[in-house]
Amino acid sequence: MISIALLGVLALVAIAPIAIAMSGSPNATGFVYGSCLIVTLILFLIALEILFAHPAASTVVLPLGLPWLGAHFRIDPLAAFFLVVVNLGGAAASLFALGYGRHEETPQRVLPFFPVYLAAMNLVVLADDAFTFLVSWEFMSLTSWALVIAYHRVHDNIRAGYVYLLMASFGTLTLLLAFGLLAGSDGGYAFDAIRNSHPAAGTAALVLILVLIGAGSKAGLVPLHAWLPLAHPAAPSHVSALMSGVMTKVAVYGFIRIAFDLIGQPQWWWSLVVLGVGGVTAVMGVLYALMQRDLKRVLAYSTIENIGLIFASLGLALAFKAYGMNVAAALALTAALLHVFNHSLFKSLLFFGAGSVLSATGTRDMEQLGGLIHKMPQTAFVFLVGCTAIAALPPLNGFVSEWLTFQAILLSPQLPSWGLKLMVPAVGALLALSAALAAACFVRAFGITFLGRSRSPEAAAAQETDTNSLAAMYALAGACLIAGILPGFFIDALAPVVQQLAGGRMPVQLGGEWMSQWTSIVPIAESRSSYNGLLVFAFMFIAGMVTAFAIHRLASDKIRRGPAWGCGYPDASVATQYSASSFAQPIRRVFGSLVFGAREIGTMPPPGSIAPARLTVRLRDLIWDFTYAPIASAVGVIADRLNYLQFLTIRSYLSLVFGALVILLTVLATWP
Amino acid sequence: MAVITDFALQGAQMLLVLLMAPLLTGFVRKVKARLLSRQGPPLLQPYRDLIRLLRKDVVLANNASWLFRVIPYVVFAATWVAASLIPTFRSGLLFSWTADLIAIIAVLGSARFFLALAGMDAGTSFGGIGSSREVMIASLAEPAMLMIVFVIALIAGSTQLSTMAAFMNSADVGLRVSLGLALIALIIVAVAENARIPVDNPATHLELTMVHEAMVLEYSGRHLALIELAASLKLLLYVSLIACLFAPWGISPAIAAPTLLLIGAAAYAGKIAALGFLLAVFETSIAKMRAFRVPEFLGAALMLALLATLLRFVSRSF
Amino acid sequence: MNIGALEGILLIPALSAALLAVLPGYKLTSRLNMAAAFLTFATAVSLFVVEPASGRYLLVDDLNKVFIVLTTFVAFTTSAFSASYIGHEIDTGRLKPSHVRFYHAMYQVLMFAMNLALTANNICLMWVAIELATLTTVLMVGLYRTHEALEAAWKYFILGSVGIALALFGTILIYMAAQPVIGEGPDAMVWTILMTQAARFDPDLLNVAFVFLLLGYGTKVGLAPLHAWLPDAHAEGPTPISAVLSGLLLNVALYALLRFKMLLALNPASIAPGPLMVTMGLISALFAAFMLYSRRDIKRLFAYSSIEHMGIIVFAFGMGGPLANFAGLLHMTMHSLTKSAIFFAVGHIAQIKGTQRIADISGLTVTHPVLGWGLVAGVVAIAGLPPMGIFMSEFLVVSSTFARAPYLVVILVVAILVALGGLFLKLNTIAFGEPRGSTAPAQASYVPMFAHLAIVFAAGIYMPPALVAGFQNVARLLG
Amino acid sequence: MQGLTFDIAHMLAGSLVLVSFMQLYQDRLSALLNMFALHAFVLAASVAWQAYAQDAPHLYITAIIALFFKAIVIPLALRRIVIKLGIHREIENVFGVGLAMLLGIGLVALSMVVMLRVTSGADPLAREDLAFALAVVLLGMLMMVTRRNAVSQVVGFMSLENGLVLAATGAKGMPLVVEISIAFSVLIAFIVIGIFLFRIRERFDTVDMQAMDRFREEQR
Repeated sequence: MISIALLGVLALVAIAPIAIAMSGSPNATGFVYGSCLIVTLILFLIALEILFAHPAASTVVLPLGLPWLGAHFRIDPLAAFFLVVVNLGGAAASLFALGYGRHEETPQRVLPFFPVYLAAMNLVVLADDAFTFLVSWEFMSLTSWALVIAYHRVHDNIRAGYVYLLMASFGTLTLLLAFGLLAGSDGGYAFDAIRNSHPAAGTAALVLILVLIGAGSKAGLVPLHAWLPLAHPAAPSHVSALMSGVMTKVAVYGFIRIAFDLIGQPQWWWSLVVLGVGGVTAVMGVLYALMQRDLKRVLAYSTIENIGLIFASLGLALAFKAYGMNVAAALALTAALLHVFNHSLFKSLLFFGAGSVLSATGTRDMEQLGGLIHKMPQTAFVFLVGCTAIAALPPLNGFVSEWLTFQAILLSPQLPSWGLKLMVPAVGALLALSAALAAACFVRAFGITFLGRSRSPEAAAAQETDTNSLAAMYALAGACLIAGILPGFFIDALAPVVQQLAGGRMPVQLGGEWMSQWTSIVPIAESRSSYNGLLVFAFMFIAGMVTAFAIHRLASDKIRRGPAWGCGYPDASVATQYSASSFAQPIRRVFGSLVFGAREIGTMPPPGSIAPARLTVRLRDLIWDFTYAPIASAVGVIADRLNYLQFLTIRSYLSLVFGALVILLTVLATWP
Repeated sequence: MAVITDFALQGAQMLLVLLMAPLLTGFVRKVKARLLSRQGPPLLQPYRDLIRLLRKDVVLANNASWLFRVIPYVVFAATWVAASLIPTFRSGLLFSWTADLIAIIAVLGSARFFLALAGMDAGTSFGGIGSSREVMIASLAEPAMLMIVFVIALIAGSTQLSTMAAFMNSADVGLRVSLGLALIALIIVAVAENARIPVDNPATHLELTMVHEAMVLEYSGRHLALIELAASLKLLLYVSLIACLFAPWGISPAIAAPTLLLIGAAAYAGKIAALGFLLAVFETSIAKMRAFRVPEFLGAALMLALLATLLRFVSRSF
Repeated sequence: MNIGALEGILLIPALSAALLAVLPGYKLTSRLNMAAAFLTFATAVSLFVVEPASGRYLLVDDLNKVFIVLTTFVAFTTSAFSASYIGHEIDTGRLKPSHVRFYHAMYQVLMFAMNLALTANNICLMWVAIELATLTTVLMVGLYRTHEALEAAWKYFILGSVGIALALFGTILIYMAAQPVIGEGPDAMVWTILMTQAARFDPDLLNVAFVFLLLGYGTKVGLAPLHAWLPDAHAEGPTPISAVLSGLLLNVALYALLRFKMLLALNPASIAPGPLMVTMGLISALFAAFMLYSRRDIKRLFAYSSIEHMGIIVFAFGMGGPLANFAGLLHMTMHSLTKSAIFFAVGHIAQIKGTQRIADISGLTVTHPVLGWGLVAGVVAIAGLPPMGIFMSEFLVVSSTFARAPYLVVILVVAILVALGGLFLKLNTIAFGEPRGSTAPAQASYVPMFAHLAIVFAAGIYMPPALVAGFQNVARLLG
Repeated sequence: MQGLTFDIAHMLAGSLVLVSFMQLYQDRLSALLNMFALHAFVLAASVAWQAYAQDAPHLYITAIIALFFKAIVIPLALRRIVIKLGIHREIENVFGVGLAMLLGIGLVALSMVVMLRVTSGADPLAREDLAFALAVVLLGMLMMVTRRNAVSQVVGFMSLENGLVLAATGAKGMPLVVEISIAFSVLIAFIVIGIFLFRIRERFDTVDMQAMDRFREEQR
């Protein structure tokens, strides 16, 4: 099994040189994405097979990497699950790119890196020793960096790539320190060795903090998220989908692997940190998303929000695990993993949609879009499905994982520690807030982009996207629906993973007699809480159909077209529509001054003057201003100060040498 | 046989809420008119309106898309399903486990999601106003509602409405500060969710003040009828939710004799009437607030609910 | 004495130097230069096959075998690069044939000096050899006779001479320490004998000696604050010499330091040389990392990055321990290969664009894809990103020392990160963005550059067990 | 070795340090050159004495080199340059002579402390000699960094190197001393030629170091 998986990865790597060789030829795009599609599908099936037939963890050691250690690879249920996520996303992206990739003007800057990027993400999940893990991890960053700067003539993209690469290396170095602590000076880098060496409490805590920083900076936890909204939109859309939908999940994998698997038994207060960070990240992310006017940037920020949700659930799982409440831990962990899966589905879908819009209209600026539902009805439909899913609305899949998270939160009274008892509901409030805001955010995203009237000639002239892209998007939309109405199936599939990490599992969902429990999910007990996506969907569907039928049959079914009523004001210009920023204005008023230091300066012309009234809004990214800007300026200042040393006279250089000599001699003279 | 009766009861519940919703709306209107010492429309006026609307043709804005025509059915179906999942006269109905309270709120959320989209479809400025204000209100009301659910669920140890109702009916509830706070918060949320004064005025078309009406401004004919019906269903839903959670007396248990069912039905009607009357009184006694006071109003609800979740530790039953 | 491989690696350069000094015509001489370099390399490799016995003046052990082979190999590839480079310089008239003759002769002298320094079994001989190497490079740095070149050469010369003097004083002190134990005469300068007796030397004398040696040879290694000559010498000399300086001469000086470190390590009463090296290494790494940001000259940029890496290497050896030493050796090897590859690329870039100003070079991956992406690959490697070899060594350095000295390692990590930022800040404008400057097709020899990069890449993924065994053995020697 | 020889060696070495001080004290180039000649002469004497004391004849060569090359040739050459440049009157001290002397004393003290920690295992002459040599080296460097003028820097470097030779000859039976002294003479020749070169080619209109540092990155 694992050898086949590695062969698949090898095949992906092998595509790159062929792509370089074929660069310039028109069939390169088709070849690369086609073969990527095939290979990722194979890997996806392998991973599924392992997950369901779940054989015991299979390992293999190749004579690569660290010479005396070799490269360890291992597939256990956890790895298998994330392989599923990675390769499903990869396959979808490849399929989408089969159509989308034809719009590239410089394909040779994308094609060689795309398969290697996929391979790197697979390797991170497969790796079973610190070195292989970190090599793949950083290689993943490197290849995605190359993809981010594919459109390198736009200066912003270069800057985005720069920030991204710096943050990624920062994360890798932090993880490196973490492994340095885990492995010790004599270098027991294999994960087995790390598992068996039980670190002291203090060490373990430090490791957890380092990992939270390292993996968090990759996943986009506030305040380490700064690179994400820059880098994800800059890349080609199918790559953005991979980065947002899949790579952040690989980062989550890194956190889970170390925090739940390698460190050993957690301490309860760790969860305070993780919970807090997760909750804040969720709310901040979605608030930022609401303020953006760049469609892909909205999606990137909403990724941050979902990552926050995932980490909050992981924090809960840590808390329960710390107190040995395995079933509760299993519930929280299932919620997290299910959301990992769901988010990878609908976020890829949404980025594909954004990509189609981008290639159809040539802009990502929502203020230039509008009315696309008439021009690209199918894209609009799948995008709507994605929005409904990510807004956590039943009967789609986003709601299921969110619901499970809430169920886990409701178990918090059983926690012995008072800090957690009080903290968890507050985090719950944050998550509820972020969920509601997410709904608002995607009403805005879909409404401004697809509904209303076209705000620019480009939008008016848009065409429906190609079949390959549509196929990819329909596939993902279908997956969203299935995961939404048959969640029990997925929860049971996650059972081995959860068993491995939390030492417990949720009750079996499928089965039970046909009516009462069938297809409904029951976290703890039926009297406590249950949800049946299928029936909710069926009820709404039937009710809607029956009403429609009845009304059309018994009452009128006639349609007349006319100008919009609008209280009798005819809106001549499309500019009178609500714009993206005006739509966000009420929420900006509520949260803006607190989070963004928002300033609204309205200038009213004096009566009689014909000057236009202006409203200018200033938003500051406080996190950037107070975290990153100071660091950057500090580096600049130090560099300038030290740079004087470049321009000294020889005599001053000699005096430096002399000074060093005298100092060292003094040290010797005063040596005990 | 039991299954048959179960089905029958579930169906009865669905029809009951569907039929009672306009009545409640009419009742509230009537009471308000009386309190303002007006004659007011007859009780059954809402039914007449609905039927009239259903007969009329639909006039669609030129720019309206297919989505605009689908949404009324989605909204109505979602609200109806949600409403029929609230125990009214009998708890533990056949499908009661289909969705717990959190899911019911989420189903309402999806109804609102689509309604807000509908507001933006025609591409008029009013639709935009309505939708943006609606989502702003929702972004505070939904978390508040969820926190209320948390309070009660943390106390009752369940989010299943039947179980919660049973618990609230049992002796070991006692009087708790948290529950009091939760009730106040729930009322605030209910007022906001149903676009009642002081958050919104269902009877106005003054463009600066309207929220819900602005969203549905472009609807006409059967579509409008469905949306109106959905609105009154929602009102009924919240009223019966309050009734079921905070006045669960008389709700007949899962396995019960017909007499108990009758008692339950009677009690339900009583409760609805009482609450409707209170609502009318409340609405007549205060004025509509500015749109940007609403966040503070709802924020208060959110804070109350959060406070309640924290207080529940200190406030053991006494 | 009979001529073995050991003498070969000294004689071949010496003889060819004499020959090249008289032969005219750069085509012939450059070929001959390559041939000689290759011959030396082949001879050096043969050292692994049959290890000749260490004589009284020359010695071979695992430690310097690694250095010798690395040196001769990079010398060979560099000679291949310099063939095409010098050709271009002649065509553009920056160099006259007479210069070239002198250049080739000096090149071989340099090889001779470095090999001698690496194989000398006598601390004084080693000193002489290193100083010879320094003086030759001084002359070559001044080759272009421009203001800047002469200034750089002069700076290098003065600072180098002071370094020479300090190193000599240290050497004398070592002799003074050894003399009472071993007795008068040359014996007290022979490495092999010194090592056996080191435990009985006078510790305080050793300490003072080490301070002087650290500063003397540290000047050659380019440790801050003794580094001042390095950036200018790299920037102003011919690019092949920059490659040799960064790739080899620094290593040779480092080799001398390591020898003396081993000597001190054998004497328990003397101070541990580790802390001194660690301190200077950290200072160099951090300082050089920050210096990258305000560079305007592309060759100076990479010269400073050499200082940074030397800092890392010295830190690794200073920390000691099998893993850290292994990492140090690996890092040194990888840095030599990568940095010389980068200088190969930079040399051609500067020739094409006709300038070394970073501001005048842009969008290289568009106009010259091979060179551009080659440079990108080189910078990726030098910045310590996988899958290149330097990532492995940095991984080992950091992870193996963090548990021992957390704070120091945090400083090191900061330095690495800052350096990465600086390098990519410059790379972004050089390799990407709208193309600027000449788009003339490059007549360049890519083979040496990509050969180096290929090795670095391969080492990052797979290292042959024989090599590993050798390194581990040396690491154990270094203690 | 008996007392007298010891004392003489000691005296010569000490006087070398003294001359270094006198160099520090000078503020005229010509006078400085004279002082340096004296410095080299004293060195020659002490080397010769060592040669006699250790009866190591090859050291006489070193002595002769020191005497002939350093005490006569180099000073004359430098004098010519100085005259040519017309800078024989000036010395640009970085800071006052007094402070320089103070620093010098500090350095001598430092070298004593460092060297006298050395256990008496090494024979006393070596110890004393080393201490003096170190002092001379440090003073030479001090001179290099406290003078702005290339010529005086050369002088400083040469006195530093005299210290080395002193140490080398002090080390009993040290091989290659002669070669080293020759090598250094070559080195110094290089430096002097360098100065000539800069002068003759008129690349630098003065030998003031700062003038040589005009060519900075920023100007490119």
